[in-house]
Amino acid sequence: MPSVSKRLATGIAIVAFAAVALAFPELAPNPYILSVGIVVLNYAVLSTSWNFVGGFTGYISLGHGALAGLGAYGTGLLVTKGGLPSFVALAAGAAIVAAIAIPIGYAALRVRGASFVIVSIALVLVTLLVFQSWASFTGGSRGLNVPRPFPGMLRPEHHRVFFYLFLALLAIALTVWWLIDRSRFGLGLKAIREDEDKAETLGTPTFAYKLVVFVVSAFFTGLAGGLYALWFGDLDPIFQFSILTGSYMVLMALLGGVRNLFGPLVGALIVGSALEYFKVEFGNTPLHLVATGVLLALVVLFMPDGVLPALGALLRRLSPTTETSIREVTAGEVAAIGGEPQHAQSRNG
Amino acid sequence: MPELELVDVQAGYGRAAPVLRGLSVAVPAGTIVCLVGPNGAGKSTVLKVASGLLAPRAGKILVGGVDVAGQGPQRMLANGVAHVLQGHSVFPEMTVAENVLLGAYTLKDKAVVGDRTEFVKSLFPVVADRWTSLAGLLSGGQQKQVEFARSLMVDPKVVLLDEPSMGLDPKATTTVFEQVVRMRDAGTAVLLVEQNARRALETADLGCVLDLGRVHISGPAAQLVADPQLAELYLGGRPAEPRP
Amino acid sequence: MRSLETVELTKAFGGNLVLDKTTVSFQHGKVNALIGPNGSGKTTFFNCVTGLIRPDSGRISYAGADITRRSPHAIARAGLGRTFQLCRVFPRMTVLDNVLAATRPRGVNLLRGAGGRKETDRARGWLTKLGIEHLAHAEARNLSWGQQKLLELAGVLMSEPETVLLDEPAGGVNPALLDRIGALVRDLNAEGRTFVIVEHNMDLVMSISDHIVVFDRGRPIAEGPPSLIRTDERVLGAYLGA
Amino acid sequence: MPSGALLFQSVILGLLLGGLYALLAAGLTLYFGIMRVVMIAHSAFLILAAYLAWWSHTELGIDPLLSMLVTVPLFFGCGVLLQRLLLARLRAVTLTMMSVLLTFAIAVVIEGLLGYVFSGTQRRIQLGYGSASLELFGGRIAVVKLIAFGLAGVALAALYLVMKKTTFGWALRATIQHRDAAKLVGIDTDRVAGFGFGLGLATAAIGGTALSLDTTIYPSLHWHWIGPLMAIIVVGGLGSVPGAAAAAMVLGLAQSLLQIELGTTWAQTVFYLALFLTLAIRPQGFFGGRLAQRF
Amino acid sequence: GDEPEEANNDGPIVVGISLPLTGDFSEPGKGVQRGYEAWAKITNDKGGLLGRQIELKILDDQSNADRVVADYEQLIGSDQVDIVVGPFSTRLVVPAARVAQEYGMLFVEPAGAAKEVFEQGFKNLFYAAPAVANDHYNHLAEYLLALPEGQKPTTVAYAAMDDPFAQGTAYGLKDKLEAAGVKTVVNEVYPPNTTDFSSIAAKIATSKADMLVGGSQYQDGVNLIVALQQLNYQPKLAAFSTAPTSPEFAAAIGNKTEGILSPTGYTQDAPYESNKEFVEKYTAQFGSPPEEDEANAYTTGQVVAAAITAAGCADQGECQQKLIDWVRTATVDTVVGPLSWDEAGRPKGAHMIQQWVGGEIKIVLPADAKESDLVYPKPAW
Ligand SMILES: Nc1ncnc2c1ncn2[C@@H]1O[C@H](COP(=O)(O)OP(=O)(O)OP(=O)(O)O)[C@@H](O)[C@H]1O
Ligand SMILES: Nc1ncnc2c1ncn2[C@@H]1O[C@H](COP(=O)(O)OP(=O)(O)OP(=O)(O)O)[C@@H](O)[C@H]1O
Ligand SMILES: CC(C)C[C@H](N)C(=O)O
Ligand SMILES: [Mg+2]
Ligand SMILES: [Mg+2]
Repeated sequence: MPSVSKRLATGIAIVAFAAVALAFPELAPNPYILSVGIVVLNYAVLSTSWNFVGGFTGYISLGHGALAGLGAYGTGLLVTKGGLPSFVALAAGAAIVAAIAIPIGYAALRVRGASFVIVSIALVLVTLLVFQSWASFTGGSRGLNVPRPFPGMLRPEHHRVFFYLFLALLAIALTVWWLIDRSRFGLGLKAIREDEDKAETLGTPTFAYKLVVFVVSAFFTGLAGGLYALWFGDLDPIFQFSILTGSYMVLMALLGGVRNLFGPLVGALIVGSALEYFKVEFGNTPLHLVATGVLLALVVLFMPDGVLPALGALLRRLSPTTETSIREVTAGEVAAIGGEPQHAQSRNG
Repeated sequence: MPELELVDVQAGYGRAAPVLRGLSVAVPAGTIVCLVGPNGAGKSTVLKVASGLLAPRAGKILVGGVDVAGQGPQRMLANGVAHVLQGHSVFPEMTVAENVLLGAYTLKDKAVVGDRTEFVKSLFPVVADRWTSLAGLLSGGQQKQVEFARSLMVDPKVVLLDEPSMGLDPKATTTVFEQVVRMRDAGTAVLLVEQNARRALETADLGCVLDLGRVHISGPAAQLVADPQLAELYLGGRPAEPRP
Repeated sequence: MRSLETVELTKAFGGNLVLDKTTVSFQHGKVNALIGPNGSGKTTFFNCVTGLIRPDSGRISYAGADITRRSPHAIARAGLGRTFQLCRVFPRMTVLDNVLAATRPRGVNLLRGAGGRKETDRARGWLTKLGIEHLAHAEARNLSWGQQKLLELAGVLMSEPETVLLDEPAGGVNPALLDRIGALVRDLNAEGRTFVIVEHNMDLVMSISDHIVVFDRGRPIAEGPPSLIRTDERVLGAYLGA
Repeated sequence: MPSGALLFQSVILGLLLGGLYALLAAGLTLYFGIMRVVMIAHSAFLILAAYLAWWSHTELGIDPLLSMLVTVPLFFGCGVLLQRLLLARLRAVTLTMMSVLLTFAIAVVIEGLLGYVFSGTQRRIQLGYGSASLELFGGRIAVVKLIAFGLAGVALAALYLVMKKTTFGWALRATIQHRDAAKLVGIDTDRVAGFGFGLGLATAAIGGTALSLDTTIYPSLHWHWIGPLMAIIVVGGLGSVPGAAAAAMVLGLAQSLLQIELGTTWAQTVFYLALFLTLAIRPQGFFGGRLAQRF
Repeated sequence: GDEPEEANNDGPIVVGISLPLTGDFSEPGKGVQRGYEAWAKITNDKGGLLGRQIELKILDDQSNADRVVADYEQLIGSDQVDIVVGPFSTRLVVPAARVAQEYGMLFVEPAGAAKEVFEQGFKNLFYAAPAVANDHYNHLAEYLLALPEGQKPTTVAYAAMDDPFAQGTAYGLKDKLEAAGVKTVVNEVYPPNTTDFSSIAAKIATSKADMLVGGSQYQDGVNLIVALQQLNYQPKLAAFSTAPTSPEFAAAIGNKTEGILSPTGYTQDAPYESNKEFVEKYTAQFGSPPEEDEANAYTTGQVVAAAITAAGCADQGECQQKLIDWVRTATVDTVVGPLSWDEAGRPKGAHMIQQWVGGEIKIVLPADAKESDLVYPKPAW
């Protein structure tokens, strides 16, 4: 039960973020900064989508990169080969990814923990192989070029449009996550995260729950991938189906805090900007990899629950009022309470 | 001088409020001290502190008169303090054999290990019968038996037993209590935590009732069993009727 | 009327025959106990009944319906709730959420908000009855052994199963509380709940159960009211010990 | 229909490759099956060792095999430190999950540093005997591949003996399965866990050297290896060294034979097919090993 | 403020480039970098262009198509460079060219040889080298098909990286030979990140093909050759794209280079006078004579320079269109000879064929440019 002050704080934060986000295209000094903004938003959508599975069920997937890649290629191929209008293709592409996610989830969600991680990694590598080898259909290592949805539009304008598109997508993803989070469905998913067998014996159809949420996650991931394809235009299997993509999603979600609605977003803002910064900073060296790695390691070691929870804990330590909501009672008191609950209520002071 | 003595021990977990608030117990050699108390009173915590699994925040832990507070489990074992955990602490993916023999990890003398192995096999049939199967696949009670057997592989000066009879069937329970008595008679200092409180107190020499991390009352075990208030709050319903 | 019954239920692990053509039945609306030596197959029996492990052969039926190959959640929804011998709580949820997670949403309710006022009060009610209400906001993994045992009991009661299977509910629980748990079981039974209790604490078993089944090596060797069981030769030999 | 000569040659290559896979997978099995750590960085260390071998050959002109005299102890040390300083800090409950991310981070750092120091350029050791080969019933066995195979065999055997026959092996398994209980029987859990990790990395040093004899290396090459290796240890049954070895041999052979019909890329998918099949049919793996779903 | 301030016009001309300095293409990438640097230095020593100095702004894209786009985005959008020129290799050139196009910038590039480059409908792209990938082997094809029946190779094995350029070269030759009835016995495609060539080699070796054609960039070529040596395969003729012209090539395959063929757009002893200057000043600057990649970059610079001088401007905005229009119709004298382009930006020249003869790589085709006779069949490796 979040305290009033906490609610207020969150509210303000949301409004502030929304305002800045909406104004960003105007504030951005040049198209490049705007494009960076788009990349960061894309990360935010991706890691939020990832968090449907990772956050609720605790299944860590390093393979969501593959789903994004499928979304991208799906959209791209539907436009180039299927001749669909760009945004119809986007929707269709995401739908297809969701459909594909059903068998994938059916196979992968049967195993837990590390085995699942391995399967998810395998998913990326296998899709990479397929899209590299099946050149006749996918264009192989030469990549696939996705025609512009707004032909002739100059680049800065093009960026502005897509910035708002990504923003909208983010909003939708967050809303859905929030809905599930507060729902009984969500509670069931969290139970799975804690102890799957136990949840099962309490009557939760765990497999169905996992599968549903996995498909939802895949759908949003696919959308993000597809939108990226429309924006970026050039798809290359090596980068579409890379473990790094999936790992960035995990990193961001973890950094922000997987149990928080805005965790992945916060993570994306930090990591995304960091990545860009490292790129500019050590442009000519692979040190940006080192920096990323170190960042991830630090998070895992010192903030395993993420930034937001860490902040929360800090606040709680500063304000002793909320300290130990756990009363201590002797056997005597327990015995006394035992009979009539109403005492118990009155004792809650 | 008691073999094991805790003096004004304060202890707790992480940053949370203390669980033990200035608790003192003494366990003389050749004595069974029985620790009873409600769930969450801090009994297991006492044992963890005594065996070095949990460092006390304050207070003394004397083994043979020497303050060993803050030493880790390994040093404690070297000091002659052995601890059998509550719940289930077998090595699930190792065979019963490996589990039992690991009990003698610190023993170098092959002959001794051999004898002890035979002894525990004879005590607990399941150990002998399931010698080569993975401990994790045994039933709850069988696992407890294996654990207890493991603890019998060494003979320490002080034994800390955390509810050794939990989940055991009556026969095994009897065996366990017999062994506890045997240890005592062999001069070992035994600190016994039990929720099977009456039976435990009947076996023990001294009793000690713990509540909210403090000693509520302590004294000769027999005396505590007889106490009606204790019965109501800590030992359960009717005072013990002598069993057939 | 028969509530839970098995016919020739068989389960072997490797060479080790754990349930051997077990044919037993537990009485509806009664407090049944299932006792037997360590390793006699009680927990395995529960695992088979609740669908956590598949029996090799044999049939399980509940309230007339065959539930042999159903999935655990389906069985739970059919009205069988259980606890675990080695407690299984949701470690990183608060005690209160642990209990709330046991409420069983259906259909559209799935997307409705969790933990409504009514539910929360019911949950606290159970915690109070079991003497751990003061821990409502503690994380479950920080509870002591016995406290976790009690929490698990609260969970299964919250889910209001028609039949409750308890695997050693007394293990590690303070005797003073046991009397209360005993009374609680009796009350719930009076309200019409059926119980099947696996327990080694004979005082408890004998004082609360109407019907006792005794297992040995995966076979029922005796059935009947406490009075009979207490004096049954085979039971004394195999389990209680003279 | 491929010619007999081609089939035979492919079988030879497959077995040689399988041997290398076996060694590399063995290390992973150790961390994963026994220590519950998903060591994504294993193949990164592999590449690191390969680079060190390459470097000592090109810069110091010594035979890559000799570099093991340094790299093996060095990696053992690294392993101990890694475990003691980093992995030891992870909460036991979330160990498996978090170790994925932590070791992933390590892998990326190594990749980055390799790129920084040696640049992204592909490197290859130029050995006098690099293109030498022996004739065997018309088939050809490259000397370097044979050496790699030998190394793998020896290292595997050694590892197996240590784990199964020494008290260290016992202590390690005990430590992982119930740390407190292990402490209470007198095991120095920190030291043991550290050594366990060191052992794993030592195999990476040997594997890397073997690798460097006959392939090009570049910093991001480890991604190319981790996938098949992961698949192998699952198919082999997590935690079973012999299982991993067997699976490696079978899959290596399969890959090499499939390449005849399918070509290099499609052939690699055999690993993932095997992986998915295993999890569908026998999650605990085909060659012993248990409880795959559990951790 | 997107439009450049007036100050720009007498400050240096900033030329923005993204290059694969790390990753798959790092070797040739660095070559291209040297070429650009040589061009900037040589031009500046002669007083720069329009009285302005040339200043290179080089970013590293790690051979990564995503990064290359971000880089040009940054160069044009953020750093406001006046001119952009291309990276190395078709795979990066295509996305890069699109960014330039959408900012309306001229895009001359040193290494986008594959036909795909010219099928994207770019209006701003020009490939600054003599010929597109598919024509690289034209002279070799003519030579082989002219051989008397007995000698003409009858079976050929092809192995090409799945890369537009590498495949382009190999398949250009394949089409011509197959058309003339030369049998293809092996045709393998491998992804760029392949390191283990033993199974491909096994196929080629057991096929006993007379001739081997490798569509390679660099390392893949080396690896394939070593793998073939391990299997003791001895073809009558072996040709590889780009790899053999690389400085490290000989050592990498144990100096068993004798007779290996490779197409090239450039030779140090080319007669064009700008080339003499280039070779000598480059050698002075870097200590060793330039190879093809360096030359391609230098050529690119020459083309841009010519355009700037002709158009009399060099900054973003409408000037770029002037530059494009000029290049479209121009013929520019470069170190690889006079270059002109069709509407898609294709150069209209042809490549030469080089061969390792007596430990050196020499032009052997076409006859009029040859420095030595083609050795056929090739000696064992
Ligand atoms: N790991 C832990 N972190 C935080 N608090 C803990 C932890 N373990 C136990 N506690 C708290 O410390 C108190 C004492 O725990 P302890 O296990 O010593 O009780 P106990 O007397 O052994 O109870 P039981 O009879 O149920 O075993 C309990 O209130 C429990 O909530
Ligand atoms: N997963 C398993 N694999 C192999 N054997 C098993 C497995 N589970 C249980 N067993 C064996 O089945 C037998 C019965 O175990 P079970 O847990 O049912 O006994 P129990 O009656 O519950 O005993 P307890 O009173 O100690 O809980 C034991 O011998 C045990 O070793
Ligand atoms: C001739 C080469 C410089 C061409 C370049 N390798 C390409 O991929 O197009
Ligand atoms: Mg306890
Ligand atoms: Mg049991």
